[in-house]
Amino acid sequence: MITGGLDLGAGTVKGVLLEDGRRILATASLPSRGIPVQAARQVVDELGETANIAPAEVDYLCTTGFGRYMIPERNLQVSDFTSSARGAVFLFPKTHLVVDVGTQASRTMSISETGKVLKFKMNEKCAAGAGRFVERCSKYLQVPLEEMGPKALASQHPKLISSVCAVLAETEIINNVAEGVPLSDILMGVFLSLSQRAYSLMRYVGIQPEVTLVGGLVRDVGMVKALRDTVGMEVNVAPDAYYAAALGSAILGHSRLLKLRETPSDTGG
Amino acid sequence: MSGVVAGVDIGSTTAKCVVLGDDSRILGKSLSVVGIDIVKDAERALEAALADAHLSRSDVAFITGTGYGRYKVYFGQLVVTEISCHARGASFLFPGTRLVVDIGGQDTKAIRINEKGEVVDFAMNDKCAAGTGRFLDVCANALGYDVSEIGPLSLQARRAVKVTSTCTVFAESEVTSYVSRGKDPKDILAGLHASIANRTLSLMQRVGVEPEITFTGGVSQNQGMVRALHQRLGAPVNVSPLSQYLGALGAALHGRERLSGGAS
Amino acid sequence: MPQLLQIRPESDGVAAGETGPRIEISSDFREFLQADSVEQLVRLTQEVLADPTYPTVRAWRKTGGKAVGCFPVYTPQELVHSFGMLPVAMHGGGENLEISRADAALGSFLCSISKSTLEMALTGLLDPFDAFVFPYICDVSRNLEGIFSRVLPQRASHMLHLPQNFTSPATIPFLVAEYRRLIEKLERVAGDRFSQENLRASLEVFNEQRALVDRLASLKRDAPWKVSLVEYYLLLRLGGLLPREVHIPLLRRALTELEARQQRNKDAIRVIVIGPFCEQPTLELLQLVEDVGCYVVGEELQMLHRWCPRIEPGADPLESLATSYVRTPVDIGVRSTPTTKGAAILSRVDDSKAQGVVFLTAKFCEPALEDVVLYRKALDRRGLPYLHMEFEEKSTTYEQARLQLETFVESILFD
Amino acid sequence: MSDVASPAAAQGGASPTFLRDARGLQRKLVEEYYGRLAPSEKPHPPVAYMLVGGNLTEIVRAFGYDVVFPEIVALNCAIKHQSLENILHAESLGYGLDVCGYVKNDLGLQDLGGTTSFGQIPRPDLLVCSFSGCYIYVKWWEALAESYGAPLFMFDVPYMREEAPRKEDIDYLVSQLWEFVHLLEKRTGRTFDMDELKRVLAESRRAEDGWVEFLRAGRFRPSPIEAYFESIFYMFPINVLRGTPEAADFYGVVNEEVRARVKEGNYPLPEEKYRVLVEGVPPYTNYRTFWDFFRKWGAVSVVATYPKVGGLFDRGFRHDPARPFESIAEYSLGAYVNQSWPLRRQIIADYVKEYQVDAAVIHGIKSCRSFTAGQGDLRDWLIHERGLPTLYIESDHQDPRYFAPAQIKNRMDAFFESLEQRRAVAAAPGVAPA
Ligand SMILES: Nc1ncnc2c1ncn2[C@@H]1O[C@H](COP(=O)(O)OP(=O)(O)O)[C@@H](O)[C@H]1O
Ligand SMILES: Nc1ncnc2c1ncn2[C@@H]1O[C@H](COP(=O)(O)OP(=O)(O)O)[C@@H](O)[C@H]1O
Ligand code: SF4
Ligand code: SF4
Ligand code: SF4
Repeated sequence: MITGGLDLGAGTVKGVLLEDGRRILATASLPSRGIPVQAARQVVDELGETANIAPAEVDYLCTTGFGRYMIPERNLQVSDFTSSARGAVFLFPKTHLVVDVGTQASRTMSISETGKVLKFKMNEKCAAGAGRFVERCSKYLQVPLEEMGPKALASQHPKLISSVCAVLAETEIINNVAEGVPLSDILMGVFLSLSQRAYSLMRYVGIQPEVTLVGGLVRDVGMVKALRDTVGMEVNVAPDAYYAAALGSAILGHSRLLKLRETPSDTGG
Repeated sequence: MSGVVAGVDIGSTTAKCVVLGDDSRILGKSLSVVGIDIVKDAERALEAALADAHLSRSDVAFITGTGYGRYKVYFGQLVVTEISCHARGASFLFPGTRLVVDIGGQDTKAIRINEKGEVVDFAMNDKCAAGTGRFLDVCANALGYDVSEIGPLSLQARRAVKVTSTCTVFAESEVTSYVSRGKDPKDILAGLHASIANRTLSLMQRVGVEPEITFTGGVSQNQGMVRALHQRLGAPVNVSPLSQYLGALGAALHGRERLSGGAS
Repeated sequence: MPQLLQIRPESDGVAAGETGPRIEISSDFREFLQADSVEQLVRLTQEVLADPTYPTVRAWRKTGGKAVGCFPVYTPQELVHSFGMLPVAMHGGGENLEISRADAALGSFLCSISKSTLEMALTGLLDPFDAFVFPYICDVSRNLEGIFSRVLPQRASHMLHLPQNFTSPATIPFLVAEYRRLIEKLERVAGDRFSQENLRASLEVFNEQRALVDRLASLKRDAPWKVSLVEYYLLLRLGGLLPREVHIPLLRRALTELEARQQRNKDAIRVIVIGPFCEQPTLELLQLVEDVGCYVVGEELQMLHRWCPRIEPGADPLESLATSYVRTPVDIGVRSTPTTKGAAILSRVDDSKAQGVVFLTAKFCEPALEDVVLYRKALDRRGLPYLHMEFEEKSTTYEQARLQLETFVESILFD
Repeated sequence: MSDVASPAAAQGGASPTFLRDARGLQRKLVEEYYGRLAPSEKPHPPVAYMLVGGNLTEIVRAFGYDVVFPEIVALNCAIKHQSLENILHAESLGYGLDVCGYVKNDLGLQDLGGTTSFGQIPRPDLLVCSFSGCYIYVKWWEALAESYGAPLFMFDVPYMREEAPRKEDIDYLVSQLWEFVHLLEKRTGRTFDMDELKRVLAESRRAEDGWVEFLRAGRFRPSPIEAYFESIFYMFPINVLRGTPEAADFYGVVNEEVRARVKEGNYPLPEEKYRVLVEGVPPYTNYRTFWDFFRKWGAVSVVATYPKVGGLFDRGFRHDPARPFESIAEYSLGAYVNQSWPLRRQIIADYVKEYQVDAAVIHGIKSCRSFTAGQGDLRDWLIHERGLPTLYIESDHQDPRYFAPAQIKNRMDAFFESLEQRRAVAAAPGVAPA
């Protein structure tokens, strides 16, 4: 049985092909550039090529992310929280708390052993709390995105950002630069501010090990370190955690498909 | 002693400089983007304006700094807030001005002035950067346009989309969600402009709306905004190609007064 | 199920500042009385709500009647009614009203209902009213009255102090005296003297309305598939816009029709919605809650008509009215109930057999926000799922709301 | 406008001078107070939590209680830059961004164990909620009642909408006071001693006289005191220690020094350029910075509304041993925010006249609706109906995240710049501006 999971995020579209709910056959991602449907088609093609599987061979397609309703061919759509939680448990079965930091939103949820979401919370308005902020800082400070994290690790005295608004936070950062604060301290300050915001969401749902970080920021060593320091405990990370939501939706698709095959009368979601 | 004065306006987004001759004629001006080294940016703004005026530093008798980065204009002799400067600049260009609306990169101001160009009352956007130039920049970016294009495009809208959130941070997702629902970018732009106009009006009402109204700051270069304000007010607003320089111009004028020992 | 609003994941907008057409209603309200189905009644209500010029109040004035705006929650509308004036529920400006002046007068970090109410005052939309009553339910409502007294000096406005000491024997006599302060003003507005007899009659009218409202709420609780939340809400909302004598027969007829409705019971989870006791969510949001797979079997909407079950007129109707407030069992955020919050939420969950709680609090509504924390504690102890979201009178995007509501439903449904 | 050349002038010169002995004495009183509350081996008097507005300090004191004011604990935390941690903790408990910073600071602090850098805050044995002027008081005390299980006495104080209270208000309050006394008798096992209450009231009255004398010093030209910035320090005894001889004596010392200041010509600023009225709760987290923004322009706060949150003593009210319960009832009605907007406007108008005010600065608090909702309208009224230049700025009393120094400074600079300009023009009518 082959199920596909597509995560149509605000910044990137990610896809996963899964065999029998267990084995990852392929992953792919592309920036969505405001037109996630197009990117999604390309992601699907790429997945097929990598795994050498024709579209017709995919038994069930489950979508997630803010564009989850945009794909007419989908069999089911689930919310980002539900899918990331499943993905996280697949990667780290002892996960109890998932932190998902993506382009525009930070989310956190506490989950049961099976990956069922118990409590969840996302960043409210007025927060420089997610990936886009890191991207903008990268532009401003003229440090490529990939280098932000590694550079931040050298920080001795991170300079925290106090402003709650991303726009005003940028001004604050520029001020810090003008005042001669070392770049690494500014960068680490950015990640620490992000993790502190995530931390307050985490405290809202209740902190319990193991904690797993998923979403785009998992690729950033600076964010990972900052989160570990802020929470004061180990945080699971893995390369595939970048695809957690897509992965989770493929898993959910798989279990849905199993159920459907048991009770063929049900036409499904 | 030469009577050449200069005003340097270091905003959150751009640095402007105006060099003014004895007869209050503009001899030179410059506009540049503010980067992370504000002190240098200020220097450069002055140099560029001087080059434009074919003058050198020693020709300038008095320099006034204004704008958000005014304390970084180390080479100046005076600092004045951009509120006083926009007021002065606006009433210099349009002597009948009673209300100045300045929409810049990061804030919006409404300034009520008297017939002498003095500030009587003013209000600024509080708590956040919502509905400012930055907001338009982000929206333009999200739609794949340059800021200079969005105003004219918005004028071609047929049915403006209703936009309530003018939060800069969430503008992008709001705009993309409209695009993904198949809305015409022109209609989205018209909606964005209308919602900023509404926010601006609320600020203007804080100090009292009284003609003539002069629109200053970088966003006054945006025809869509000019029209949206006009429509919301039901009255025309003064704009000039110099609008973005009014802060710097005002600063120079304040400097001129100080130089001549006038009331400042 | 009749589809009232055609909502896609996101609703379509109109240009800022644009409001719906002005609606004219006849002075005998025949448009309502002639509506031949619940759907039609509800659609008409929706149209009336889209017109911020208070069409029903204008209709009432056509025959020379006076109208008094009543801010939620505990305003004694019966007193207004006893003078033969129309008590009208002031529930803010809705989605189409642009706020441009009220922000400046009130401040930025305040709930929308306070801003839109003031905006309406400043822009002449409250002209059809002769007076306003604001209860001390929170500091915002209280201060709003102080601004009204300045910006609308030609109209009477009154701030009613609502006692928070519910155990002192002195409270009821004080509240009676407090009502008399209001009566002094109402007498001036009405040009008439207060009459116990009239108040007694008014209490009975309101009792009848309350009984019907209660029947509707029971229907929503016991057979939520028979009436959608939006229909339910609009039927209640209408009760604050029409003369009670008109609303009562309408509601009675609607109930008969709804109770007889044949409708399939969907596989949805039963939730109660806590928090919108003052400012009201948009229709889209209400519909969204049920669209994602919930049945709302208990809520705090339109509390102005529902804060007590019944008031026996008794020998002294004024005292009965005061007693009803002091002894009312309703436990919402704008009433002091120390140490019983947890028990209250759990008993509401039990009474309605709810599977979860959705806290839907108005943005910046501090009383509601503070209660959520205490409620949460009790729900956590019981292991009951809940979701907290904030809303505003005016919103155009529901993506975040949809995401959270869907997750909530999925978290209960999926295993 | 300010000259770049003299940065010292831009900063307003040296740091503010405080009343020398009084400031020291105040520190000592605060220290002793928190020291006394700290847990110790000795049996401790019971503790009553109380709110500043309309508080019943005298009565509980007559029963031997120690009094804790969480509002004041919170403001002390904020001044010492300890509020943010507590606020963040409260937010993680579920308190929203828009909940009053005092409430969040206090509930966060309590949940973290109640330890501050100035002492350990004891748990309450009794919660007295004087519902006077702020609805959030009710919510706050509900939360405390829930977490401590301590009994709560709800003292319901009618909102003031008319100049004078009506008889029914006083009757209601007095009967609640008697109920309170009975509750205290039951809890302490002591019988109520009217003479003791009268003694306490007499001390209160003495402190009130002294406090008012201090406040009214702002009427001098130039003013020997900063009625807003300095009052913050001298409010502690009048609110927390009222009814003790220490409080009363304290104001004796304060006023002695004020008189000395006048004699020596030792004013808060070398030159008093603007006499300012300040309305609203201070931004405690940054209040020195805020003060400097005034000093830079030669602006002296000669009168302020905030020091009146604990009572409008300067408008003539006094606790009165001859009418113990009635005067306590009247006191509880007199919290500044328990006055309706028309009354608040009147008070401000009177101040403007009495204190010869040149301009008003309103500081709005994002998380305090009681004080803030309607301050924009007040601004409008002052400017348009009273012709008083007025500045409105906004931040928070507890949450440093909402204090944006550059923005606030920009506004203050522009405001005083415009005053300066207008004044210069008025003084030199011959000079025509460009
Ligand atoms: N190589 C990388 N290094 C650092 N950060 C990255 C990298 N790749 C992506 N990111 C961060 O991840 C974010 C995108 O996260 P993602 O989970 O894909 O978002 P969404 O699903 O919301 O579109 C970007 O905004 C960026 O900040
Ligand atoms: N040609 C143009 N068309 C439309 N908008 C413009 C144009 N030029 C500048 N702007 C707008 O003006 C803003 C900058 O305004 P400005 O007054 O220079 O800001 P500040 O003084 O705060 O730096 C930019 O954010 C941009 O949105
Ligand atoms: S612009 Fe900044 S402060 Fe304003 S709403 Fe958006 S994030 Fe918040
Ligand atoms: S919505 Fe909340 S804060 Fe606003 S007036 Fe109503 S009760 Fe008060
Ligand atoms: S008056 Fe304001 S600051 Fe004081 S407790 Fe009430 S809401 Fe908080």
